[in-house]
Amino acid sequence: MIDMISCEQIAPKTSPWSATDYKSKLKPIWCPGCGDFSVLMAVTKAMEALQLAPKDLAVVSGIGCSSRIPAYTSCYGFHGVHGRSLPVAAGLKAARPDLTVLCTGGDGDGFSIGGNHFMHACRRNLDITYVVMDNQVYGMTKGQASPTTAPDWDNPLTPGGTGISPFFPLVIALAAGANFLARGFSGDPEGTAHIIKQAIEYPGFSFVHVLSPCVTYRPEQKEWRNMVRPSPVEATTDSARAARRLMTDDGFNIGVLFRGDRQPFNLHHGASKAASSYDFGAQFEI
Amino acid sequence: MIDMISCEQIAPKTSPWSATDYKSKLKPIWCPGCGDFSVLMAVTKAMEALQLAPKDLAVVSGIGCSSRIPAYTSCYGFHGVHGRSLPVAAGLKAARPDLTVLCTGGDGDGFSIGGNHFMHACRRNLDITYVVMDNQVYGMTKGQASPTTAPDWDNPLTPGGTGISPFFPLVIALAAGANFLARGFSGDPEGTAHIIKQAIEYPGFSFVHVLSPCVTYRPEQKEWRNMVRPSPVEATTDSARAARRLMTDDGFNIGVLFRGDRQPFNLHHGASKAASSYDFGAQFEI
Amino acid sequence: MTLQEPTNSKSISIVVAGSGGAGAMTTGNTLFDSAAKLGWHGSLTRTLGPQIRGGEAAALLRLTSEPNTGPDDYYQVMLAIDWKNVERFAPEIPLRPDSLIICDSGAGDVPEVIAQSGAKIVQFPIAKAAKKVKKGRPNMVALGILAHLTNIPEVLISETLGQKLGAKGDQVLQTSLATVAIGRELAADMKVLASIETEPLKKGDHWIISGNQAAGLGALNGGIRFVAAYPITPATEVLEWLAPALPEVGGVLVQAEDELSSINMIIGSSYGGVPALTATSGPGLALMIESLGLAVAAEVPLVVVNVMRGGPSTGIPTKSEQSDLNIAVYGLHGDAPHLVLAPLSVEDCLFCLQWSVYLAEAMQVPAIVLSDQMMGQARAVISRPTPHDMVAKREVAHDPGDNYQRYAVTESGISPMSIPGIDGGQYTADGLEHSPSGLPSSQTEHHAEQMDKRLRKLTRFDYADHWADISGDGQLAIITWGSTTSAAQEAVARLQQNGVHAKLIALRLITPAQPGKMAAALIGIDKIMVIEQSHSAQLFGFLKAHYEFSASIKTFHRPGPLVIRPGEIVNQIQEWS
Amino acid sequence: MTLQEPTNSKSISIVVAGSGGAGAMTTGNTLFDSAAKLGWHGSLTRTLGPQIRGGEAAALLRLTSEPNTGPDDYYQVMLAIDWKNVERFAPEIPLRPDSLIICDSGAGDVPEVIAQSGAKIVQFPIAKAAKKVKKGRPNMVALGILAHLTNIPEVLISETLGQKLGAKGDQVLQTSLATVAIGRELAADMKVLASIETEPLKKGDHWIISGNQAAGLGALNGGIRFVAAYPITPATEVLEWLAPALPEVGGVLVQAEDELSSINMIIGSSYGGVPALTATSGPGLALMIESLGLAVAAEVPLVVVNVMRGGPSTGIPTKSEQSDLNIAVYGLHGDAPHLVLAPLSVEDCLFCLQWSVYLAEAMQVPAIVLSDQMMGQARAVISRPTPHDMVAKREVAHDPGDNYQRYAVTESGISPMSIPGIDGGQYTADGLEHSPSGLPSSQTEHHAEQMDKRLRKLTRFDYADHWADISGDGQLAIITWGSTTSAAQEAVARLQQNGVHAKLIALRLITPAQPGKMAAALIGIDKIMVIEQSHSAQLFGFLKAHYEFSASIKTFHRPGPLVIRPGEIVNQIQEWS
Ligand SMILES: Cc1ncc(C[n+]2csc(CCOP(=O)(O)OP(=O)(O)O)c2C)c(N)n1
Ligand SMILES: Cc1ncc(C[n+]2csc(CCOP(=O)(O)OP(=O)(O)O)c2C)c(N)n1
Ligand code: SF4
Ligand code: SF4
Ligand SMILES: [Mg+2]
Ligand SMILES: [Mg+2]
Repeated sequence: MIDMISCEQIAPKTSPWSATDYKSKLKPIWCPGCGDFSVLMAVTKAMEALQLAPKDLAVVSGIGCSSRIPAYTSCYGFHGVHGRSLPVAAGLKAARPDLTVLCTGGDGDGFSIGGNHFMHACRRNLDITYVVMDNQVYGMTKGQASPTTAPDWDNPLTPGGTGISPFFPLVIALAAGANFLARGFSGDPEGTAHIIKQAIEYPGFSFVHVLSPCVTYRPEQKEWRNMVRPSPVEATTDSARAARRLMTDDGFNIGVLFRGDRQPFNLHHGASKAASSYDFGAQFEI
Repeated sequence: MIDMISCEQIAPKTSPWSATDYKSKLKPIWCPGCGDFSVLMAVTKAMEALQLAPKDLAVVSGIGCSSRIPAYTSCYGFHGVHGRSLPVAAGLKAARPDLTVLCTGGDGDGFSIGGNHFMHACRRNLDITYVVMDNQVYGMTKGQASPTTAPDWDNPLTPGGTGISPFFPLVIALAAGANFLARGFSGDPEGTAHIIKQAIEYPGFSFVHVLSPCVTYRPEQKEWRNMVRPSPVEATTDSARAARRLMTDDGFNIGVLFRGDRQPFNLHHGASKAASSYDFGAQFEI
Repeated sequence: MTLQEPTNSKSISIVVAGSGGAGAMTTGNTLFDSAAKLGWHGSLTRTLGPQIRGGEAAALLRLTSEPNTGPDDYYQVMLAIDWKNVERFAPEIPLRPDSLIICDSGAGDVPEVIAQSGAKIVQFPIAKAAKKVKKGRPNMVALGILAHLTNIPEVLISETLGQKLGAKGDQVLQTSLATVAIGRELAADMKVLASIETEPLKKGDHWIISGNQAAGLGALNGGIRFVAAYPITPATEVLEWLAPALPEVGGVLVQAEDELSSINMIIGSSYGGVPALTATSGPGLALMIESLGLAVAAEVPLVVVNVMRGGPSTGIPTKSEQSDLNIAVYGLHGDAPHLVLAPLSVEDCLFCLQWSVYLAEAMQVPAIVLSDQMMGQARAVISRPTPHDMVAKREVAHDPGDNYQRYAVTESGISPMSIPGIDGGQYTADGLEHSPSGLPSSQTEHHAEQMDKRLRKLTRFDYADHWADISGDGQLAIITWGSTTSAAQEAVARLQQNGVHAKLIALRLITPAQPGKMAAALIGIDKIMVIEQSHSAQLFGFLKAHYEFSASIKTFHRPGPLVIRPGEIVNQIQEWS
Repeated sequence: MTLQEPTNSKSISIVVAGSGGAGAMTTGNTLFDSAAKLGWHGSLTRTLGPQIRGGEAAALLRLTSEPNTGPDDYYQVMLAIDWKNVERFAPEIPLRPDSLIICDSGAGDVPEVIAQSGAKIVQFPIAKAAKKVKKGRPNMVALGILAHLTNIPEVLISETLGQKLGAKGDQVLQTSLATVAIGRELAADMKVLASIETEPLKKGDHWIISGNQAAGLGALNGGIRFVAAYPITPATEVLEWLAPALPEVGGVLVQAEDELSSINMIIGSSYGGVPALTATSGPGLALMIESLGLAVAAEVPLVVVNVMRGGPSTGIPTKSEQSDLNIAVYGLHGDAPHLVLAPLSVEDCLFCLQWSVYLAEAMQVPAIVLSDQMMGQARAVISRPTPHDMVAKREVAHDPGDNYQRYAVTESGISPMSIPGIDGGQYTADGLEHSPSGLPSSQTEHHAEQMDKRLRKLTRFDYADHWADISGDGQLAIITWGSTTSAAQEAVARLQQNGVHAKLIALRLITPAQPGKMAAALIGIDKIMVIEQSHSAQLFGFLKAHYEFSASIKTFHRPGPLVIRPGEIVNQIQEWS
């Protein structure tokens, strides 16, 4: 495997919170070797790097193997229904801007049933980080094609393959207006942690697309570790250039790929009046 | 107003079907001056140009002012629920590939509640034509912001504006894999008819984005007739070039903008065996 | 809170009809607001076609001397500015031989659907008369005629129009008033039909408010500080009222991309400790069903206001029906106990919403509140409401300790809830079945104990006497709900005058059912009539499934859009007696 | 079709348990298939944890000498390859003092939850013995032990394993058989617990099929030619069975992006004249609710198979519960009459689905078919089914004439439907209320007549005697549905042997209710017990709302995942008598 992102020390040794402090004691249901173990590690390492108190962190997800992640952390977690993690995260962030909100899930959850929320979350640009563990399959339901699956992948539900050209999450996210785009690989938890850290720090909606193999239904994805490479160029801030790059990208360039300059969604917070002091009745008086 | 697309004769005078044959007798509920009247005209003119029998045409829509269009044609119509026109159209086309399926609707219907189906319809690439009447507002529910509305447009539901950057339907469609992209303007029904005709003829999923003013809630859109112009360049077949063009486009270039080369969705039709002759029981025998 | 009994009161019901652009609604609203200034009570509803602009429209007013927001049996006056498409809504406007039809002599024959009522017809050259004033409009002539018939002084009309026109300025006002005066002149020879003498009103004693506005205000008073919105008729006004109000109290409204998103946004907010609400109508509620189940399982409080319209499917978006009771009660998959409530009137939208927020928060459960188009879009005169002290107060695990269990099995069924930010209270909220600490579990005992707990917290709660408004007494009981209540109320009062004594039970709390309280209310009752506006008698079926009745029980129901009128109820009951 | 009464029959129930990768399911399936080759009937279900690979798992077999796919009261044999996490599902495996627990002597003490049953414990060095064969696996030793106990000859085990291994070839087969032989040796001194002697079976006389496969085949036989699919546990196998089958008969399956899409895709197909279906479970059904209302209003036939799992919300995806009755019956907003059906057994999935397609198409209405995890994922031995002639036959307006009215108000309530391609039959299908010709209308009369018509077509239809399977006779009746039926059936047979006579009414048609037929079935009945697997007694509530019962009526219900067993029903009834 190639040497991914230079292994810089992402948290000082003396820090009060270590990565394991962000892990819960619950044993994951994942298959041995599943890429999601490393993504969990990357997430906790990113948290260590940021030194955020677990009580101020919320991890929100939908349904799928990958979406099981909240309960494996020691943060506040929300394990919602299939495909609706981003609206939950949006409501939480809008109501509680003081919290750090991480939204997580799989390619089926995020791009198939949840695809509309994905687009609109990019547009809305609340300060949320969205980490998708893409294994190009529905793991939890035992191996059907997801939007990122190659059209010729044979499986019981669409024998011979779906025949549909795959969905490019980063391209869609860019087109929809996401402010920060990156790709990670579960085989490199340190590098992925560093990416997630930057994503959380970046204002507005950040999307981190993580290649995370499903060893059970897509064992061929073990080869990914020989295919990924650090993105040969620096992250761009120009969306047209990013579009061209992402549209010709083979899906294996790892790193931060785009940093936009849109302002995060303005919540109009900070009214001074208490409910009781404001007389809503006046408008109805005859 | 500028001279849009050169007014070529799109249907020979001797043809059996004239545009009015495609119109029903039902009086539209639209406000006087609504752009959708002209889109209806454009649709019927396109049908005239194609000389398709109304019995073999199906017009499918969701809910909204624009989505009322099916019953104003003399074709088979389907007026479904809000945001779900594309799945209805997909099921119809997949089951009945012999029919010409036109899907229609508004910006709220198609890009807000229906956004996921829009993306996935682009990917799936069934041979359907999707015409969206974009007025950058929810007309039917009396004037709220849609995904294409400018962020600072004041309205009762989001006073002062949504603060969210608008959605670029053509960019998303391209990113999602649509095979034919065009923009029309209701003020030019002839030109729009010509575009719709080409869209119907083009194999795979075609998306026609039609600027169609809402004179009641967005009276300022009457200005659009002074802002539109024919696209200065020919339609490209290169998606990266199209992406760059569409990302820098101001939204007023009219014409066919992209023609892709993807094969339409293969339906695996044409099994020879009748149900009775195929013995499904054998696999269960002990 | 008990029902008022409006007997011996004066009342006049008036329809102003006209095709789109004719300004019938302006006439109706101006008359109504002016009448309210004079001391009239009552309400104004509207019937309209699907058109955004144009199309048929009618303002349906009832002025009453005592508080009453229900319909009468028929309209004493119909004023038609024109007759276009009147057949589309004629059945919604019952007229009688003693009614008065006033119309434009130039508008052609009175359509048969109207004329067949046998009402007296008076024709005036309305349109022609309007032309006497430059830019004068026929609807202002109509207003003048009606102001004369209801004895409303010019000064109040002028005041009302002035407030409405506001910045548009004096010129338009003068034109309007001149045209109104012409109407008065036309009608000068007619007998005044209704007049009222009251003490001069104190400013603020009375409000004019719609049910949708009242719902918004009630929610705000209850503590709602986050709203996710997706517009839909006839619920949009709840959201549009809240949009500018929320920021005043530090709240937020976010427009969502669809109802799947809006329901999950409010779940997110509420999970974060901020009481949250959305408003919708049938099709939107249908889309929220899956996530309402999540809120039940994860025990996240929230309120969904569902303003009912004609169903099924897109149905009749602009007209009222009480046919979403089933989906609200039974719509969730699995066994998913939750609250269903329903305001009984425009005014009660205020109390009911505030109470709903309170209950949802106290029990950590979603509440579906079933309002309807009729009360939601009605404008009504109500007395200045007295504030309630019911405000969202969640049982929060402020000090979660070492082994915090989010879903602890408690006697009340309510488990103290930790909120992000509380140290040591971290847990994962889950729609999967779980152990008391919130870990996913498919074990029999966990499932059973959590199911029991989620039901128990609802059934053990003390709803005091708010579960229903009960009034009157007798051996016959009427059970009803929602906007049908006011007609039932008037029917009971009328029956009383005829010497027939009936008890009215108007349900504000639909689920959980209150069999003990109902049994107590039904002591001595031997006949029960269940009244509702639905094709399949949903309330009736619900009552049979969840209550035991020893009395004989009958249903009187029909679908929308026809409202159920007091006289019909009186007839039904007299026929049965 | 009547229920079989399996009395005087032999039966043995066996659990094979083991943690993930231990191969308990392989042992169970091989034993079951081999037993079926010998002439045994019965069924095999499984219980498993949420893990995809690994995690606890158990195969639950019952072998019966007569056709019977229900559970017994307890397991005569439990074979544990190991004890990992067994406490998670112990309550699902009732054992008794006369049960036999066979386990690995090296696997540690028998866990208290198991040992407390008082069952006899026999320990073998299972894992150690397996090592005698190179690559030998403990689960094959277990298979040998069980084959001995059930007297299943080696040749059948070999045949079954050979079929399973197929291409993997001889080497693995030889290893397995050698390991199985070691198991037989270990158990050689034990008494054979069950054996059967039958005529040699004719190839094809019996099938092994799961409820989900049977549902797929029934649908295909009924005429389904389009399927839109979104995977969900435990319904996926219906879709995965149909995927390769449909193209064989010129049909198509399309994978949708979500359930909102899948339901609308099948609406599109059916509107186009091609009978269509989707399969889902609770959360997916919840997402389809809005569009099911559209299918009701626009009168588009379709079938949704809902394979129920534990609710609410995500609940317990891998385990069974009968708690989606309410959403299926009442979930739609507005008054939206439609069909709800439920197969009564694995075998009945075949008939019930075919009938559902037939009914939906005949009445142009959506049908929701409630299967459940228990029968959907059970593998059962059934007799080769005889073909039915019920095939989708829609009333098509082949010759629509001049003034075709899509929603003509007919006596039957069924209006001939035009299909795209038919000249002159053009109309717009609409979820808005409409006139008979399909034009949008908000008029009172149109609404009323279309509502009446949509209800009438369901209530007037002749469902023959398929609405319920009725068997037995007596003064006490059991009403039940779905997979609980087989236990009730066995209970009735056992009661009969005790001299207690009961009638069993197992409902296949849930809506529309059949009050006339029910009343006829209940003549002479003075006690009714309603049995179901739901926390809130949904069937009981439904019956009270839609039927009149003069007999006294009681409910016996509990939530999943515990199945209701025949002995429990017998006890309930004997206590009441
Ligand atoms: C509404 C609904 N539909 C379907 C499902 C079934 N389901 C659970 S997880 C899943 C797909 C998960 O795929 P992905 O998000 O890629 O996660 P992975 O398991 O691959 O990590 C599906 C379809 C569900 N739980 N809810
Ligand atoms: C599920 C659901 N949510 C909301 C609505 C209300 N609704 C009807 S049309 C519409 C928006 C229409 O906007 P658009 O598609 O842009 O059409 P336009 O009226 O502008 O042509 C909305 C929100 C509905 N009918 N169904
Ligand atoms: S099935 Fe695939 S995605 Fe799921 S836990 Fe196993 S390896 Fe991971
Ligand atoms: S409201 Fe706007 S979009 Fe709707 S009919 Fe009127 S002008 Fe057209
Ligand atoms: Mg996946
Ligand atoms: Mg619009």
